[in-house]
Amino acid sequence: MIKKLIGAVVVLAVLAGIYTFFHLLVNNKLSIGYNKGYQPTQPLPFSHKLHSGELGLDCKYCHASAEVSRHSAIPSLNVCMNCHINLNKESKYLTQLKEAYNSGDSIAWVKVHMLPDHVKFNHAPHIKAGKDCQTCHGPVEQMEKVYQHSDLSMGWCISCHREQMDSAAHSSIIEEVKNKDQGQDSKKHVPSIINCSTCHY
Amino acid sequence: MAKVGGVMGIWLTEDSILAVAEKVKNAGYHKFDAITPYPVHGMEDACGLERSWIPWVTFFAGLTGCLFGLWFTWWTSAVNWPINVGGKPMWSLPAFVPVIFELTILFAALASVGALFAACGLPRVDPPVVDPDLTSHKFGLIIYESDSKYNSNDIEAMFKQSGADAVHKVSEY
Amino acid sequence: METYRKPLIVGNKTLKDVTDDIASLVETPPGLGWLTMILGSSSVFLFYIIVIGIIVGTGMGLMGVSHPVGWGTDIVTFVFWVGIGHAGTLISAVLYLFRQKWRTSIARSAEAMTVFAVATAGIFPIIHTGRPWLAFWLFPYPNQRGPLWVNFRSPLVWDVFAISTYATVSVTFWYVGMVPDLATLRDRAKGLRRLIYGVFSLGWRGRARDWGHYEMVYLLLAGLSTPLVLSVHSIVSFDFAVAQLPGWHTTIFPPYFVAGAIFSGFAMVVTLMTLVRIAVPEFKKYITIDHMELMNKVIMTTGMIVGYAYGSEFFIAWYSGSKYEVYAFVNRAIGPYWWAYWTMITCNVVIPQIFWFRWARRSIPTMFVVSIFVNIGMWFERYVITVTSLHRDFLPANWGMFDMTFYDFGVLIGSFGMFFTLFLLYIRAIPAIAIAEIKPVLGFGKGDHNGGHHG
Amino acid sequence: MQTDVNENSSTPKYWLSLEQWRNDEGFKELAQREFLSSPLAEDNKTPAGGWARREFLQLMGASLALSTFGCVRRPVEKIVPYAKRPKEIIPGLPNYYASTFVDGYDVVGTVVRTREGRPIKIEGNEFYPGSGEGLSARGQAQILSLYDPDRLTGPVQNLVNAKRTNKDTVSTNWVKAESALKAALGEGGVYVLSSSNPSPTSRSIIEKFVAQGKGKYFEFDILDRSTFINSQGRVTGTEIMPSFDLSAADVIVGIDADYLGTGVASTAHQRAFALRRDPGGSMNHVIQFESMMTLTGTNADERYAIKPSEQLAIALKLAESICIQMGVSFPFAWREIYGSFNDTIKGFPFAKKLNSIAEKLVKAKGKSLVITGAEASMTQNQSAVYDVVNFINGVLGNDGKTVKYSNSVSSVRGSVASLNELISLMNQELVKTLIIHNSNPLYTLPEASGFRSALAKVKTVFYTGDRVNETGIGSNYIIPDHHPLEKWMDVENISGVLSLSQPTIQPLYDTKAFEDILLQTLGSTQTWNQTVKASTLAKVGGSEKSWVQFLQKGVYGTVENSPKSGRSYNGSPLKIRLDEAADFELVLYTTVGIKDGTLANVSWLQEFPDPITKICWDNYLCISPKTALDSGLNEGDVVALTSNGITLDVPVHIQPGLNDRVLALALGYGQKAAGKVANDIGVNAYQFAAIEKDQIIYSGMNAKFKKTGQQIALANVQGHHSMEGRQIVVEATLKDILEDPQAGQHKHKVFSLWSEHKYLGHKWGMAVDLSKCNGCGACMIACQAENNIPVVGKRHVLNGREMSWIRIDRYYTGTPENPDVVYQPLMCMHCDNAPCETVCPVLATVHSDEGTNDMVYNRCVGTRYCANNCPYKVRRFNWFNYSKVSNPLKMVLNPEVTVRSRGVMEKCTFCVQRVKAKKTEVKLADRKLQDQEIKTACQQTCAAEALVFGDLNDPSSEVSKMQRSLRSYSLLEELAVMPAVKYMSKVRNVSQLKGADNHKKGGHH
Repeated sequence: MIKKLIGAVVVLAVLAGIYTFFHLLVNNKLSIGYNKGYQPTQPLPFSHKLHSGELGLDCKYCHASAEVSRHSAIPSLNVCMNCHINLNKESKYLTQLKEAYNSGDSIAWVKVHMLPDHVKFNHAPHIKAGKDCQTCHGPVEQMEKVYQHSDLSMGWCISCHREQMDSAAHSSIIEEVKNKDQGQDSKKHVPSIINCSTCHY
Repeated sequence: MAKVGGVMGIWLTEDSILAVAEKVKNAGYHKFDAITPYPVHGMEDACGLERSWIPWVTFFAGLTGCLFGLWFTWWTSAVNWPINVGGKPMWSLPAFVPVIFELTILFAALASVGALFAACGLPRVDPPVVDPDLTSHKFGLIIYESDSKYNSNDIEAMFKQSGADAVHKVSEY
Repeated sequence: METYRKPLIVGNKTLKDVTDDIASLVETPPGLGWLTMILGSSSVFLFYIIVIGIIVGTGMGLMGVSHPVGWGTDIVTFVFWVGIGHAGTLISAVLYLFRQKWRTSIARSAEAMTVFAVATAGIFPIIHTGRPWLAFWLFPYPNQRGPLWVNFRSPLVWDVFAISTYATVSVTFWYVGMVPDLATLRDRAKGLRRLIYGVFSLGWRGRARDWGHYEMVYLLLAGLSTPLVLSVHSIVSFDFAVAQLPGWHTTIFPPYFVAGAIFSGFAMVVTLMTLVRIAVPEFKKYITIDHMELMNKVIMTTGMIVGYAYGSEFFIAWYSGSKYEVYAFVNRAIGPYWWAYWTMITCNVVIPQIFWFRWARRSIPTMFVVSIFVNIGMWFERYVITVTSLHRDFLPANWGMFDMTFYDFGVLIGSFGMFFTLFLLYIRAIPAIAIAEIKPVLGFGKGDHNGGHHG
Repeated sequence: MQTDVNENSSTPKYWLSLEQWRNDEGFKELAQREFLSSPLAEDNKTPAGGWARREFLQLMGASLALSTFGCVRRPVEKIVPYAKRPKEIIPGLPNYYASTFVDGYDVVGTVVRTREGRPIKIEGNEFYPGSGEGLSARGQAQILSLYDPDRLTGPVQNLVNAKRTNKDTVSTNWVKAESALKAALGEGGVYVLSSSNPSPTSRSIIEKFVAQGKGKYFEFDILDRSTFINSQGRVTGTEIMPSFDLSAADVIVGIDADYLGTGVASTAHQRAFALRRDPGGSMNHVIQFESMMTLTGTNADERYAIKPSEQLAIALKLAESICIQMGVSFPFAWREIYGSFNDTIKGFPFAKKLNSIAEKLVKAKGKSLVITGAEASMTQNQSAVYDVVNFINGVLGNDGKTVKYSNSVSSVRGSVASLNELISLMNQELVKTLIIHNSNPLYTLPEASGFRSALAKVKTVFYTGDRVNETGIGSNYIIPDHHPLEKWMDVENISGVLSLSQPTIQPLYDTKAFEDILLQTLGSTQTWNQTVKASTLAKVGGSEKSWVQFLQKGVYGTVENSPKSGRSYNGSPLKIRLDEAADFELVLYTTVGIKDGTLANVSWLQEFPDPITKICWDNYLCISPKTALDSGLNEGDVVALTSNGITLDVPVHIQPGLNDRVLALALGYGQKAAGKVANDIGVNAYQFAAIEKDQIIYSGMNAKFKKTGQQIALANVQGHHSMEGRQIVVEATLKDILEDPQAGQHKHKVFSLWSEHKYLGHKWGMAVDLSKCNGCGACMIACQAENNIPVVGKRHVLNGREMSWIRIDRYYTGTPENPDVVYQPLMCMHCDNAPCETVCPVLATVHSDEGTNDMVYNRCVGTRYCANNCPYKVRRFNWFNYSKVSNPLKMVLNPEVTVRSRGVMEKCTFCVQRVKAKKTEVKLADRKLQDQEIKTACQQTCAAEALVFGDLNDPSSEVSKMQRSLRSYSLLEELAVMPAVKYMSKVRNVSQLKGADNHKKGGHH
C-alpha cells in the first residue's frame, strides 16, 4: 500500500516538474543555449560605467546611427577623439587609441550582441517607438565590462512584440482603421510586427 | 508482495489440467492458479476467474488521448500563436483529425500494455522455476498456502489421484 | 476459410515437438546459407549507410530530384516500404479479429516484417529533406521560439504522427506476442542466453490469470491496430491526395493505397516465407502450402482491387472534365514515362491473374516469381504517381524530366540491404513462429474440439 | 560629393578565420567536387591586396559569412569601426550615386546603390531622357563585372613573341609602364584604337596625346553602325545617327531591325514602344521583316520570316509602291535594280501584303517609321538597303518627326574605314606604338582582317583592358583602366544631353584611369578627375552649385522635342553586289544577354536565358523546323558549319519562325581568355564575319553544314513551348478588346468554403500588363542582383535547377513556320489561399498580415512539398551550398537579404526588404506611405513599365486600378488560390490571332 502511495506521489511530482519546465521554457522565463551573460574581453578596456554612468554621456552620442539605421554601430575612432584629442590623461590605453586613430587602422572590438544573419533587427524603429536602450541591453551604464543582458532568443523578441499587439494603442489603431475604409485615410498604418517577415527575409 | 508458497501438481495434457482445475474449484479452493505454456481454452471458467478489467483502462486512455489531441491542436494553432496558413481558418478542425486520431490510438495502446504489466506483475526479476517445461508442454496447478482450506497433504493426495505427473512443494510462485 | 477441415499443422506434432522444432532454429548455430545471406545483406546495408552519409553531407542535389520533380526515389521508396509494412499488422490483427486460425504460423514473421519495413521506410522522409539534421522540427516540442509549433494542417505532420504511432504500436504488439515464447526460450536456455531471454521475457509465468489479461490485451491491441493500419496508409496517401497537383488530387487514394499496401505486403510475406521454408525445411510442417495458397488468394484479390482503382482513376479524370486532370492521366499512359506505367499494369494487374489456377497458387517457384513481380510493380506504382504527375503539371513552361542518378539507385538498393539484415538477425534471435499461439491450433482440423467450433 | 572612402587596412587573418569557420561545416571537398560545373566553384583565393582593404567588409563581412545557420554555433565575431568615418556613410544605410552605363550604343543613365562604400546594385536614373528608370539586363549585370575575380590587380608586362601569341605575363609597376609609354611618345608614331568613345573630355585628351605622338586616334566598333551613318550622308547630306521616336509612330516597319533588343538606344525604345502598346490609348501597328527571330520581331503584330538577300527587294518594293501612292517619282537610278528583283518579289509568300503595308505607311505618313540596322541587316548590300530605307522615311515625311536628327546619337562614332586605315598604317610599319582602349580586336576581328599580322609589325602595344584576354596576349603592356564604376567620366550620348559617371568605390585594385596615364605622360599638372570637372563644369553652368546639382541629378540638358522640317532626300545610285542564290544564308546576330561579348565573364549573363530561345550557357546554330526535318537534325546535334572558308562545330537549335534558308549564330561567345566563366563557352562567330573596305558583313553569307554525329545538351530553362490550349496567356485582338475588354478570357466561378482572412493596413499585390511586356528579361537580372540569387552553372540548369525568382515563360502559338510569341513574367503569386503554406510541416512559409507569402529560410527543413504543391512552380531549392561565393564576388551581395544555405527553399518575396525599408523610413518621418513609393526590383528596372507593385487595399493605387481593369485575370483562376498578382491580357493590333484555335480549345474547365 505504502509503495503504491509513494509511487503515486513520485509520478505526480514528475508530471508537475515537466509542466513547470515547459511552462517556463515556453514563456521565456528560462533560456537554454543562448549567449546570455556573454562578456568577452575587449582590446581596450572601455568602461561604459565611466562614460555613460559617471560622465553621463548619452548612449546615442557614440551610437548615433541607432536612431536612423539598423545598426547602432560601434563609434568610429574620430568620435572618441572628439573628446580625447584634448583629454590627455596619461594612460597606455589612450595612447593605443591614438595610435590606432593616427595609423588609421582602427580597433577590432569583440562583438557582444550577436544575432544570426537571418534575423534582420533594426534599431531605428525601436528607438522611434520610445524603447530605452536599457530595455534590451540592460544597465549598461553600470557595466564596467559589457555583457549580454537579454538572451536575444526569438521567444524573447516575440513576447515583447506580442505585448505591443495586445496594447491599447494598437487596438485603437485597429479601430480607427476599421472605421476609415481599410485604413487608407488613417494617419497611422497598422503595424505588422508579428509576421515572420518582420525579422526574417 | 509477500512470498506465498503452495503445492503444485504437474500434468501432461490440456484436458487433464482443465479437469483438475474444475475439480479444485468445486472442492472449494479459492487461492489457486493454473500454469500453462499457452492460453488454454476455457481455463478462466475452470478456475472461476472473472473477465479482465483492462478494457476500461484502454477506453479511458483512448479518451484522454483524443481530448489531449483536440486541445493541443486547438491551443497551438488557434490560441498560443495563431498564424494565417494558406488562408485557412486558425482552427481547421478537419485537418487536425488525423493527428487527434493517431494520439487516441497511441494512448490507448500504450496504456493497455502498461495495464497488462501491472496486472501480471511484470516485469519480474527472478521468476521462480518449478519445472522449465511449464512453458513448453507441461501444465501445472498450484494451490497457495494462503487458501483457507490449505492442507498440503490433502492437496498432494488429491493431485496424485487425479493423475498428476509430479507434485512439488513450492516455497513461492 | 475453414469450410474444409485441413490440418493447419501437418505431421502430428506433439506440444514438445513444436517447442523443439521452433526453438531449435534459435538455439543451434547458424548454417552456411544464413551466414552467406547475412554477409551479403549487411554489406549492402553498409553501402547504404555510406551513400546516405554522402548525400546528407553534400546535398540533395546528388539525387535525381530537381525542378519540377521535387520528390523522387526517396519518397517513392518510402511509400513502398510503408506499404509493405502493412501486411504484418493486417495478418496478425485483422485476421486475428476474424478468427483466422491459419494466421498463427505466419503472424510472427509478418509482424517482424512490418516492424523492419516501417523502420526502413522511416529513414527516407528524413534523408529526403534538405536539412535532415533539423528534421526534428517536425515534432511539436516546446521551444524558445515564441514558442513556434508545427503546422497541423500539413500531411507531412500527419505522417510524423501516423508513422511514429504505427511503429510504436506494432513494435509493442509484436513484443507482447513474443513474451511467452521468450519465456519458453528462457526456460530452455542456460547461462548468458538465459539471462538475456530472462530479461526480455519480463519474468513471464503463464498463470491462468496472466493468460486471461494477456489474451484480452492481445485482442485490444488487435482491435486498435486494425483502424490504425488503415489510417496510416490513408494518411500516407494524403501526402498526395491533399495536394492540388493533377494526378495527386484524388479522393480515391486512401482505399486505393490501403489495397495496394495489403497487396504488396502479402507479396513480400510470400517472398519471405518461401525463403524461410527453403532455409528451414522443418518449418514446412507449420507454414504449409495451404497457408501459401490462402495468401496467394489474397494477393490476387487485392491485385484486382488495385487494378480497378487504376481504371476508375482514368474514368474520373475523364469525367471530371478538368483538362489538367485528363492530361495528367493520358500523359501517364502514353507520355515519356509510359514504360513505368505499363510495367506497373503488367506486374500488378496482369501477372497475379495466374493465381486463378490452383496449381499456380500451390507452386512455390511460381508464387515466388509472382510475388517478386508484384513488389516491382508496386514500387513502380508509387514511381508513376509521384514522378509522372510532377513532371508535367499546370504550366507547360516548367515541365521537366526526372532521371535517377547513382545515389538514387544507391538508396533504393541499400534499403533492401537494411531490411534483409534486420530480418535475418530476427530469424536467429526470436522464435520465427509464435509457439504459444500455434499450440492451441495444433489439433485444429483433426476433428478435435480445440478451435473446431470457431469456424 | 565624391566618395572619398578612406583607406583603412584591416587584419587579413580576420578574414581567414571567417573562411575557416565557413569551411568546417562538413564534406566541403565533396561539395567542391559537386560544383566543378559551377562558376561559383572557385576556392576563396584572395587577390593580392585589393579588396581586403575595404572597410565595409570588416563591418558587413561577419554577417554575410554567418549565412543562415541558426543560433546554434557562435564564433567570436569582430567589429572594426571606421577610424575616420566619411560623413556620408552611415552603417546600415545605402548611398546612391548617379552614373551612366555605356553598353555600345545603349547608353543609359543609372543610379548606383552602395552600402558602406560598396556598390551593390545599379538602377535606372529617372531623370535620364528616354530610358528613364528602365535598365537593361546587361546594365543590371554590370555591377558583377566590377567584382570579376579575373580582373587584373595591377599593370602587367607581356613577354610577347613574334606572333604575339604569348600567354606568359610578369607583373610590372606603373613607373615602368609609364616610362615605357613616355619613351614611346618621344619616339613618335603613337596611335590609339578604341571603341566609340562617348566622353568628350576623354576624346580631347586622347587627341592631344596622339598629336604629341605624331599619330592618330581611331575609333572602331565591332558592331559597326558607320554604314548607316554614311547612308544618311549619301541620302541627306548629313552624316549622323538619328534617334527614332517610337512613341510618335503609329506604324513601324522593321527590315531586320532589332530596336527593342540589341539596337541603338534599345532601352529608351522599349519605353517609348510600350507607351503605344496600351489598347486604351492609340495602339501602334508593328510590322517586321526579319531573317532571325529577334525580340522586336516577337513583339510585332505582323512578322515575316525572310532571308537576308531579300531585304533589298522588300525595301525597294515598299519604296516603289509608296512613291506611286504618294505621287513621288521613284528614283530613276534604282529602277534597273528594282526590275531585277521582280521574280523574287513575286515569289514572296507575302507578296500581296507588301502593297497594303505600303498603304498603311502612307496613311500614317509623318507618323510612321521604317527602320533597319541590326546585325542581320549587315549584308554585302547593307548600304543599299539603308539608302532605300532612309529614302522611304524621307518620302513619308517622317524626318524630324519620328526620325530625329536634332538630337542625334552622337556616341556612335566608330567606322570600318578608320580600322582599315589603321591596319594599312601598321602594315607600312608607320605605327610604332599602338594603345588599344576599350576593345578587344584580337578576339572580335576575324583572322582574314589581317589585324593580327599587322599588329605583329607594331613595336610596342599597350592595352588598357582589365584582363589578359586575346588582345592582352597580343600586347606588350597591359595597363588596366579603372572599372567604369571606379572612374570619373563625362558622357554625351544624345547630342546636347550630358551625363556623368562618378566613382562609387575606391578602385579595388592597383588600376589607373587611362586618361590619367595620358595626362601624366603629357606632363600635365591636372589629374583626370580635375579635367573632367573643369571641362564639364563649363557646360553645366559654371557654378559649384550647378555642378553639385548635376552630380545629384546625373543628367544635364534636354531632348529637342519640336519637330524639325525634313531634310531633302535624293535617291543616289545604289551600289550592290548580286551573286547567285545560296542554299543557306548565314546570319550572325547578337543576343540581349551577351551582345558583343564584352560582359561575357559575368555569370549572371551567361545563365540569363535568351528571351526567344530560352537557352543559356551556349551559342548554337538556329535552323528552321523544316531544315531540321530535311537534314535529320535534332535539338543539340552538332554540325560542322562552313562559311567564308572557315569551319566550326556548333550544336543546332530548332527555331520556329525562322526562314528555311537561314542559319543563325550568335556573336560574343567562344572567348578563349575572358575568364573562368566565359572561357570556351560556345564558338566565336566573329570568325565568319568579313571586314571590307567600308563595311562589316555579318549576314547573308553563303554557308553549308554537315552533321557530325556528336551531341551537345543545350541548357534550355523552359520545358515545353506550347500552352496546350490552356488559359495561361490570354490573347485578344485590339478589335475584340475594344468591344469586350474580357475578350479571350474564360471566367470561372470560384468560392471559398471558409471565411476569408481580413487584411487591415496594407495588402501588397502586383499587376502585369502582358501587352507591354516585351520579354527582354531585365527583371530577371534585377531580381538576381537585388536578392542575392546564385548562379548554378550549365550542368544544374540542364537539371532544371536554375534559381531565378522571376522567370519569363515564352510560348509559341500558331504554326511552327510562322508562330506568334507571347511572354509571361512569372514570380511568386503570393496567393491568399497559398497551397504551399498549407503543406509546409514546420510553418516555414506562412502568410503575413500584409498579404504576402513569407518564406522563412532559417525555419525551412527542405521537404520541397511546397514546391510540388505550387501550381506556378516558382519556388527554387538550394540543392547545394550555392551561396558559397568566392571573393571578391561575395562583395556584390545585398546585406538586406539573407544568403540562403544548402537545403532550403527560396522564392520571390515581393522585395520585402524594400517594403520594410520604406515603411521604416515613413515611420521615422511620421508620414504616410505614398503609392509607387515602394518599387520592387523587377518593376523598377522594367523600361516598358509592364510590372506594377502596390497596395491593393488602397483603391487609388496604380495596382488596384490595373487589377480592377476588366482586362486583368488571375492565372489558373480555377484553382481558387487567389493570387495577389494579376495579368492583363496580351493585345495584338491584328485582325486575327494565330493561336486563335488554341484559345477556342481553352474553353470551360
